[in-house]
Amino acid sequence: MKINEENKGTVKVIRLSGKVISGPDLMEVKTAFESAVNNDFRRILVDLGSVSWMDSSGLGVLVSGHTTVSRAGGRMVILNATKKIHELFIITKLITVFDTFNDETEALAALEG
Amino acid sequence: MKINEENKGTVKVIRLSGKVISGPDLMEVKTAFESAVNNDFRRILVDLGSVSWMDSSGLGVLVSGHTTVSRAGGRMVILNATKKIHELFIITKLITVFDTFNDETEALAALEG
Amino acid sequence: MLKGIRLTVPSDELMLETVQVFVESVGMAGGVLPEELTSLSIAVMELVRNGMKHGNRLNPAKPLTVTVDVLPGRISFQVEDTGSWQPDRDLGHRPGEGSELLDDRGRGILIARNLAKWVEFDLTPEGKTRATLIWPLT
Amino acid sequence: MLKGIRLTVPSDELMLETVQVFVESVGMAGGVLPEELTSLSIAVMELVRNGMKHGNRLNPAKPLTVTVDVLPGRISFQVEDTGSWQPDRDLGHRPGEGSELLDDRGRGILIARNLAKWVEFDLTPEGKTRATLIWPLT
Ligand SMILES: Nc1ncnc2c1ncn2[C@@H]1O[C@H](COP(=O)(O)OP(=O)(O)O)[C@@H](O)[C@H]1O
Ligand SMILES: Nc1ncnc2c1ncn2[C@@H]1O[C@H](COP(=O)(O)OP(=O)(O)O)[C@@H](O)[C@H]1O
Repeated sequence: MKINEENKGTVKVIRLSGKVISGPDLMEVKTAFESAVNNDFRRILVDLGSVSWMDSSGLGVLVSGHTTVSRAGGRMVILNATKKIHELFIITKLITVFDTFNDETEALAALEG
Repeated sequence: MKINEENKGTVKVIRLSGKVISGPDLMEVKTAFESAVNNDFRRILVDLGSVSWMDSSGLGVLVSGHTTVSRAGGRMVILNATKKIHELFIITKLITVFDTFNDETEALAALEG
Repeated sequence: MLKGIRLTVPSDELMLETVQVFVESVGMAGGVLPEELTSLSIAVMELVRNGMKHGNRLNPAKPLTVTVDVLPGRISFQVEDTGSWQPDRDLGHRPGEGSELLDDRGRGILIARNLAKWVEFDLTPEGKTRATLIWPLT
Repeated sequence: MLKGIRLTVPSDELMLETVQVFVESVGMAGGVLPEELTSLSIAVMELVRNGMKHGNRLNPAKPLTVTVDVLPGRISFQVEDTGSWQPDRDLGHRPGEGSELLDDRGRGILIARNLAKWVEFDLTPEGKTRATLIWPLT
């Protein structure tokens, strides 16, 4: 897994790539959410476009990120979930929790709104 | 494994790529030598530049190709053996049997000569 | 038909990659479609991680075994750990519902069941936890 | 230290790919340098193919087992088939010399020995052929 962070104005963009699966790497993702919130970001865009693989632990980290951001009064949206990951969101009913977009401009607009 | 054949004048070029290892694929290589000789080619250039892997069975097929060509009064040379494959030639002393080149023009010249 | 394929590894997270490439490679040998190999291994690996983590408490002295049989029309994967857990029929834990929707755990079996369609648990004759996953070959 | 890693497969050429990815992946987990993984698996696979072919005559009912232990400074691979072959100390067959130079077989153990430096054969307590290959970790 690789994690890449970028600031777009008031939005923290977290781009994940590769395998977001059980293992020490996942701690980094958890930390990315926490430090974004600690650094006063309240708008988080998570780009999953290059994620080839996600399992229940990867999903768990997204859920805990969502919780971290919501508790701080912020909002998290998801960009470019592949077909397979979208399927996981449906299976686990997380689709009712996550806002997902396939277009970065739309996703950013939703966060600004 | 992939096998690719090309005629350069009186020279039959056989280019192998990928894993030249034990398995049904190797039959194809054996056949390539035999049909080259049956089609009256006496000059064979074997390009191993894209071979990522070779084991004793792959070596065995090269040896049997060499034998097939020699028996027909022809000559076989080897082009672009990678470092690892060159090492296998040394270990098995086949280096004393095979003519190896790293430059296609030189290899062709050797065959013409 | 390929029968009697069996991998045993210590319950150490270092071995997960080995188990994963094993599952994908056996799936390939057994005729699983290339585009389905990742789903297959997500599903099986959820059970493997559960066995290592919950069943064997990541104790490297405790073996985790995956047995595979390629049968007509299907591949069967059996994951055995050294615990003696047997879930209630409905597993008790429903992360897709109510307050558990936002738990950050508890989706493994759900994912395995939905990807593989058929996942059941029982105990081996020796009383150890065994998860069986059947993958249809199309 | 990773001990008690063990893969059993039927002696079917369809399984060779699975054994190969297993060997490379265990090598990786055990700390073999990435650039050495291919040499490692060439070496081990020569022994595996011998066990399947010569020891088990490619009979899928006969198991081929690879046992791996990651030890301090080295990894040990043991390849067991169901035959009871034991080579003469010098193997009898010297493809690098004389008329055997142009045989199209008989280079497997030579390659394994030269890549791994340490390859020996013995019989298991049950009298089955066992090849042991030691790969140093640097
Ligand atoms: N092999 C096992 N041995 C013991 N308990 C298990 C085993 N597999 C699953 N469980 C139990 O079932 C629960 C749900 O498993 P799962 O859906 O995979 O989610 P998670 O592992 O993320 O908690 C686990 O938390 C654990 O309590
Ligand atoms: N596991 C084994 N069981 C029985 N005979 C074996 C075994 N491994 C090797 N041999 C014998 O040793 C010979 C040399 O093996 P090897 O160097 O690998 O070359 P090859 O397998 O190409 O003949 C084989 O031809 C076979 O007769």
